[in-house]
Amino acid sequence: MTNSVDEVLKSDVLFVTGSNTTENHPVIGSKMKQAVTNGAKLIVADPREIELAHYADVFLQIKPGTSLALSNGLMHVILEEGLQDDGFIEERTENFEALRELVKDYTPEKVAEICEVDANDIIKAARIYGEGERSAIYYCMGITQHSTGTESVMSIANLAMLTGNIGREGTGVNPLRGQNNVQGACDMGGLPNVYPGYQPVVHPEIKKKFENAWGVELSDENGLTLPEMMDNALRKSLKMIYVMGENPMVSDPDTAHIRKALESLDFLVVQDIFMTETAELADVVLPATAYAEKDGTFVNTERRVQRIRKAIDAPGEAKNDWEIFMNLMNRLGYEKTYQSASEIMDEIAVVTPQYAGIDYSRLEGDGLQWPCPTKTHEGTKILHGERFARGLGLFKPAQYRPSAEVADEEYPMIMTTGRVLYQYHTRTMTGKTEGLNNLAPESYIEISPEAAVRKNIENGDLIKVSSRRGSITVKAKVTDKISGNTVFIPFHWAEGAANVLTSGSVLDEYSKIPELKVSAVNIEKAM
Amino acid sequence: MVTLSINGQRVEVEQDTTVLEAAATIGIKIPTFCHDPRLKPHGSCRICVVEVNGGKNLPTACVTPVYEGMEVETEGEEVVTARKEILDLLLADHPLECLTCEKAGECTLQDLCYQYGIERTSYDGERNHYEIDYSNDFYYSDQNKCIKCGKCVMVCDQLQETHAIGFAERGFETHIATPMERGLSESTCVSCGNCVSVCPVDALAPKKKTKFRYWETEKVRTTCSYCGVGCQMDLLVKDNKVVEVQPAEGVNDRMLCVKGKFAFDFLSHPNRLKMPLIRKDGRLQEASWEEAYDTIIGKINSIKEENGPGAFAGLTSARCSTEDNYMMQKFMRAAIGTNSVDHCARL
Amino acid sequence: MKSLEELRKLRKDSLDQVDMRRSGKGTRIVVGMATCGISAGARPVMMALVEEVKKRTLQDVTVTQTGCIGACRLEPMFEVYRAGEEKVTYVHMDGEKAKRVVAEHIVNGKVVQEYTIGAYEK
Amino acid sequence: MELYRSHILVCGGTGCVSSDSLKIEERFIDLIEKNDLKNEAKVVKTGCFGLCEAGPIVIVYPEGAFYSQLKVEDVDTIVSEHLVKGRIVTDLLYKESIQEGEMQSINDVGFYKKQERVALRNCGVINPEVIEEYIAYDGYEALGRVLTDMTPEEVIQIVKDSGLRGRGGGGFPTGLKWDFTAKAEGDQKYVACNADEGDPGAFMDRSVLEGDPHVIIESMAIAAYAVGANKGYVYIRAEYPIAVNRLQIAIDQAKDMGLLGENIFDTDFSFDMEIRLGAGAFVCGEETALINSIEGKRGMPRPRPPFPAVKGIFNKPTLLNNVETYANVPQIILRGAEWFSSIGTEKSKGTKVFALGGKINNTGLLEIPMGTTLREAIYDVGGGIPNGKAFKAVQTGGPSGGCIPAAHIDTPIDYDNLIELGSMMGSGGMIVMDEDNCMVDIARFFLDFTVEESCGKCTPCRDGTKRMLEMLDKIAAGTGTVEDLTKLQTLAKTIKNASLCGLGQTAPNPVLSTLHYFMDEYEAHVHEKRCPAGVCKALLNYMVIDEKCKKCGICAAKCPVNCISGTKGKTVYHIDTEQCIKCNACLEACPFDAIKKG
Repeated sequence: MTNSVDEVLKSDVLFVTGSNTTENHPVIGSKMKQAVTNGAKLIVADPREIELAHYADVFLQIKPGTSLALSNGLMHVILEEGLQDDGFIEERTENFEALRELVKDYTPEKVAEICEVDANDIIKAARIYGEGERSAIYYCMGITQHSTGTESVMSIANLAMLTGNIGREGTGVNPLRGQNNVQGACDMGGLPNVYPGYQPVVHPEIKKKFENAWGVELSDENGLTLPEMMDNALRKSLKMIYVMGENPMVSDPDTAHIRKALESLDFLVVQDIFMTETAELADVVLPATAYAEKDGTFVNTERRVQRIRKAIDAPGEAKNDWEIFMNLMNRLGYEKTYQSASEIMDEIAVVTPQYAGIDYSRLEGDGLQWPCPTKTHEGTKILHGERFARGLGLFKPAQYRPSAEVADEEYPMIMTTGRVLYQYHTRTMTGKTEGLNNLAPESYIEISPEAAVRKNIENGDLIKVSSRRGSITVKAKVTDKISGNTVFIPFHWAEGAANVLTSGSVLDEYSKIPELKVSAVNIEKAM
Repeated sequence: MVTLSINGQRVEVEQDTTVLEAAATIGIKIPTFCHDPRLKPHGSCRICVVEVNGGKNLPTACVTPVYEGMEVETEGEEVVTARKEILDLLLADHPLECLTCEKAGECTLQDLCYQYGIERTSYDGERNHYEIDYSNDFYYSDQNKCIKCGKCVMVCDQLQETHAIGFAERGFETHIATPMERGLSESTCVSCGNCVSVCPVDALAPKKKTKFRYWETEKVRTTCSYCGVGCQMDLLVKDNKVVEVQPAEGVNDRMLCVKGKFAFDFLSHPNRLKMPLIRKDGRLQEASWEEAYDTIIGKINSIKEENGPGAFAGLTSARCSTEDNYMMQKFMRAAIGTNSVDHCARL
Repeated sequence: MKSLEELRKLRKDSLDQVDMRRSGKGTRIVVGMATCGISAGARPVMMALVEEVKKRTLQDVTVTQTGCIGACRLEPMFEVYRAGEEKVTYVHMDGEKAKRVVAEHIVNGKVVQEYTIGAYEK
Repeated sequence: MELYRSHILVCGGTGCVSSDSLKIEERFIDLIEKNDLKNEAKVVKTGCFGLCEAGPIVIVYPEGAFYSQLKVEDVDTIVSEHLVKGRIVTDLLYKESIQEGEMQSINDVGFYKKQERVALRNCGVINPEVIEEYIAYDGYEALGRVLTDMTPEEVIQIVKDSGLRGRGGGGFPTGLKWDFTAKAEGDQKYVACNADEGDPGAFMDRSVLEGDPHVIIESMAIAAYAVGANKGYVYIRAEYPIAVNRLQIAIDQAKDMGLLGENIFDTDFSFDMEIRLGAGAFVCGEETALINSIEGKRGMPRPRPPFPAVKGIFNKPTLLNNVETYANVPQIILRGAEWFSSIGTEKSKGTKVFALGGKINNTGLLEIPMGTTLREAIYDVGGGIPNGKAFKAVQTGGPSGGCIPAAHIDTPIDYDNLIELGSMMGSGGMIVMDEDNCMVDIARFFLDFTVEESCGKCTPCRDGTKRMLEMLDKIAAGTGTVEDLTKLQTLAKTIKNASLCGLGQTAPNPVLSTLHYFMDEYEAHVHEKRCPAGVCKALLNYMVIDEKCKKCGICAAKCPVNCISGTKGKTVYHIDTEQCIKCNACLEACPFDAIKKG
């Protein structure tokens, strides 16, 4: 997030797109509802009529995969009506003319056709966002898990810059991070192209810096992304994967493909707290500690580094993940030892500019929001306040392209995936709580009433859902939350797993994110 | 700034400060039931009444703003009489089951009765009798114990914005209920438990899976391990087991969701991995750490020799700590020599 | 409503309709409206009086009816009561005569002697 | 425009409507038609005349003949006699309007003579459904003058100078309230009218709305201009269907005529209003609870401050006055602050409407100058106590008020005197009690009302009044103790001191005032297990007075539980008090007054 969570209540316009906030980030979702009650305006864009839609001034029930067109359309109206912030564009940005040129074509009528919404609603939404004194955008995987995911984000950033809604309190471009420490994992270089602090591995000076810090020689090549790993495993060029706390067998697209890939490996190590679907394929499984059993930090969606603390002892001989890696490194001849997580944070601070001012003594209380470059720095609530990281904000106009898979005769429905309030990710944790399983016991498919009538489907019927990757059988939930030919399946359950159907081969060109939100499927009553 | 005196102590505070807040700045505690700074002023329980400039009526500290020259007495005779009377009245319709009550030790009513020496009620009148609503999976609603402070309703309305519960009936029959008294499981309740977290008595309380007394527990502040909001919370620990979770001050403003509040069972689940496992004869079998390390190191060395570092990849985790992630990528990069580190940030 | 003038005009028009309900302290004209009176033509006299009083927007004048005054042969007749004055009884009235009484007696304070019961009895 | 020689005013107030005044109206119209009087006589349905005791009421002008307690068939007589023949039907006249054999005009009847009608001036005089009639009686003249000729500050100054105080309860100076609202910051402001009359027996607000709805519209528009509001709400209980209906008609007429809406009197001032219906909870008469209810929330009071003048409806500055308060304003504007302040006492100006009830001859509504003594109100206007019984106390202010004993009957009625006596003005309920009323029972009656109507929000009122009632029940049942008497007083004090809203703070008044003035009665209940007035059933014993008993056996025959024994003509009868259910049947049956209770 460019801004902070408490600013939800300081915005006068919220534009929530591709995020079912009240179910996936419930505490932020509640703040959004509070903001509306206090008088803020709300625009919601989502293929499903989610709870927030009922609070919205404008609800745009867009066809999955069309949000890029929508933001371009919003910018078209804003420019048409002169609602842009000329001063901000002039002083803080570049490449505006290219954007103006590109969005010219995105008339409300055209966008309405692409997104399958009312053109007047697009105009209304554009006016609300454009006229807001402090308009903030909140988005989530509904924007990113597309073949045009990165461009969709760019387009949203363009919208914010066009209206000067960035760098000030109550504004911003705010992705809601789905997992407790996805921010920290990224910050720590859990990515094939960067070291901790997003420092490129191909940059010679950076490599030098890390070689000095770590006392070893390092590779100057970008590593493999997760989908590439799977492909290489199948091609036998990748021999060993070490998995820490992940369950790609359920969470990743095209389960059959993942299984084949993992089975092709020479050696698979899985380190986790439970025997997951992935661990079952492993050669070695290592027992790790859960969050309540260790000291450490999680970094939340607003870049706040916060402490976790050891409350109980780990079961059996389970060990902290970092300790396991330290032991393995030591055995591989890398001698450095650490006594505590706090010592590791001290090392992180040395090599990571954004974390330079962070140590555990400063994290008591509310934690710190990075960038925190010095020991006296208070942390950063709002990014891009005075200037953008690169100096001027660059408008990157992005053209809408349809999703890779579109409905056809064989697979006439568009499936999108997501989460529910009562389960979490692959249910490794939530699946162990009886009450949650009572409330959300099994997978299901949401089908619009019109599609249900056409297919003669009733609530509770068992439905066979097929895609080009495979098929699953799940219960039907006929609901007007969803319309037309769109269907929705939550991805939590291994039984009736949505990711059996999704495609792992359609990736976003830049981030390599799979197009999980749009798959062409067919539905029929299971016999 | 406004200067006033509280119990003879001078205090200077900002305009629009309440008496309660002003008193807190000089360490004077005024008891409350219905007050919560996150909520709109409610002023229903009246336990925080104070005496102002010797006036006849007793205003409540929680909603009364300070003014220049104000003189407040927080424990004067009139005030104490009123507080005792209020406690007496509350007890007159509250079962005295403190010995077995789950809330004992963390019950505001119990604490204040202790403070003001109210052993039992002096009234022998009618009492309300309600069926306990056990229909929710995580908590129950026992209206027999409710003191009608209304915090649960306000939290549900003003903060959580779920509007699942409200006041039903009026006068002496007033109680908290779901629409049409259809029960919690039939309401719009999303089991966030934020009402439970603010209840001062045992009227809304978690269904305990382990028997414990609050004074037996230790509270450990931590960050929720579910979504990316990073809610702050306290783990209540008894005998090396997390027995309850309570929301804490932080980005979440003392709110949690159903998962953060109630889904901690996995920690002590019998299926937790406790020993390293090594696949032998096609089956994963328990082994010692030394064996496991040796197996892994042996495999790393042989693959590296044959295929070089490019044959390795690691998946770090959005679930693990920052430090764990740092160590894993360092392990992959520094000890194995590959940048093939990724994780499911995109999922 | 665009102006006070407009309102006042409306009030003036409306007042005529309801003025009767004010408590009359001034002049009272009481018309005999028993069977004898009515059969002798008291009703047109009554209406003439009412109309004339309104037309002249006379304040504090009420026209009321009463039963038999007791001199049926003199009907239609009415009596005029004014504070500080003797009662004046007019007899054998008709609409025109009534109007004259209003003009001369009620407005100008001059009793129309020729119509009074005194003149008749002479 | 048609002229009529006769106007027949038929009371269309709730009281008279419920005793068939609408059928009476119909019959008049019918018969006038038949007798060919259509062009001479006009039937006008008005608001309440106030003397509800005498209803259904018809007044025939120009004579001002005051017909009371009419039945439909009486209409035939009135038409044939009065309208056709000009003979007033003396038999049907209100009896007090006949003095020394002469009929008095309604204005000279005792009930009306001591009254001074300001708030009620048009009630019973105009047809509330005809805006022209309101205008004929100077309606909207005040609004016109205010809008075209006065600044908001000047308007507020007049209201301040008049000394008008809120007629709904606490008696807060109205001008000051207007001033606060005018000075409060806010882009949007509201004016609201509290027509949620909840005191048992009070119906002055209903009467104004039914009889003169335009005065509320005019007054609220004036207030809106003064405080800077453009929107008004009238909060009426749904149990007042006639009032709601008439007010809606009036609003529609005012809109049609441009007296509501945009640019009224061609000025910049625009004002619109709407009716909000309440479900009739007593607590919604409390201003913050009323505001919650208008917003669609549960009718529970909010803490004050912030006051509605700062944060009211939808948290915007809101002026809230009650119906009677508003009803005074146009007259103050037209006749001046000096005129208004010349009526009344030093600190209580103008008139006050009271709903007189209980043990009194003239039950009904009366509007009297402040400073009129209780005695004048009860005897001169109210016609005294029926059946020659002795006056014991008068309860003012409804459930929030207290009982004033006979010793204080010469107290001039004003806000401060009533409070001094442990009661209050309230909305103007005035219930007269005679020697047959038990003061413990009276206290119970009012407290029972409060317990039923407590919103349940704050502890002292919700639980405290309940416990007080339980103690009163004990005392009335003869099981009360001395401790209960002490406890009643200490608990009452906490409820007064610590309750959230005015209703809770005043709820103990009926108990406290009776404890204060009639402690002997309470003590009789507690110590002697005796109810001096013979009301509390549990404490009653029925006895046969041997000397008077004629051994007729009628009492034994009437007794439903056969607890009276004796032999007809031979022995004196005897009541078994253990078995007796105190139904009073024997006492009523005895032709010789030989049974007493006590």
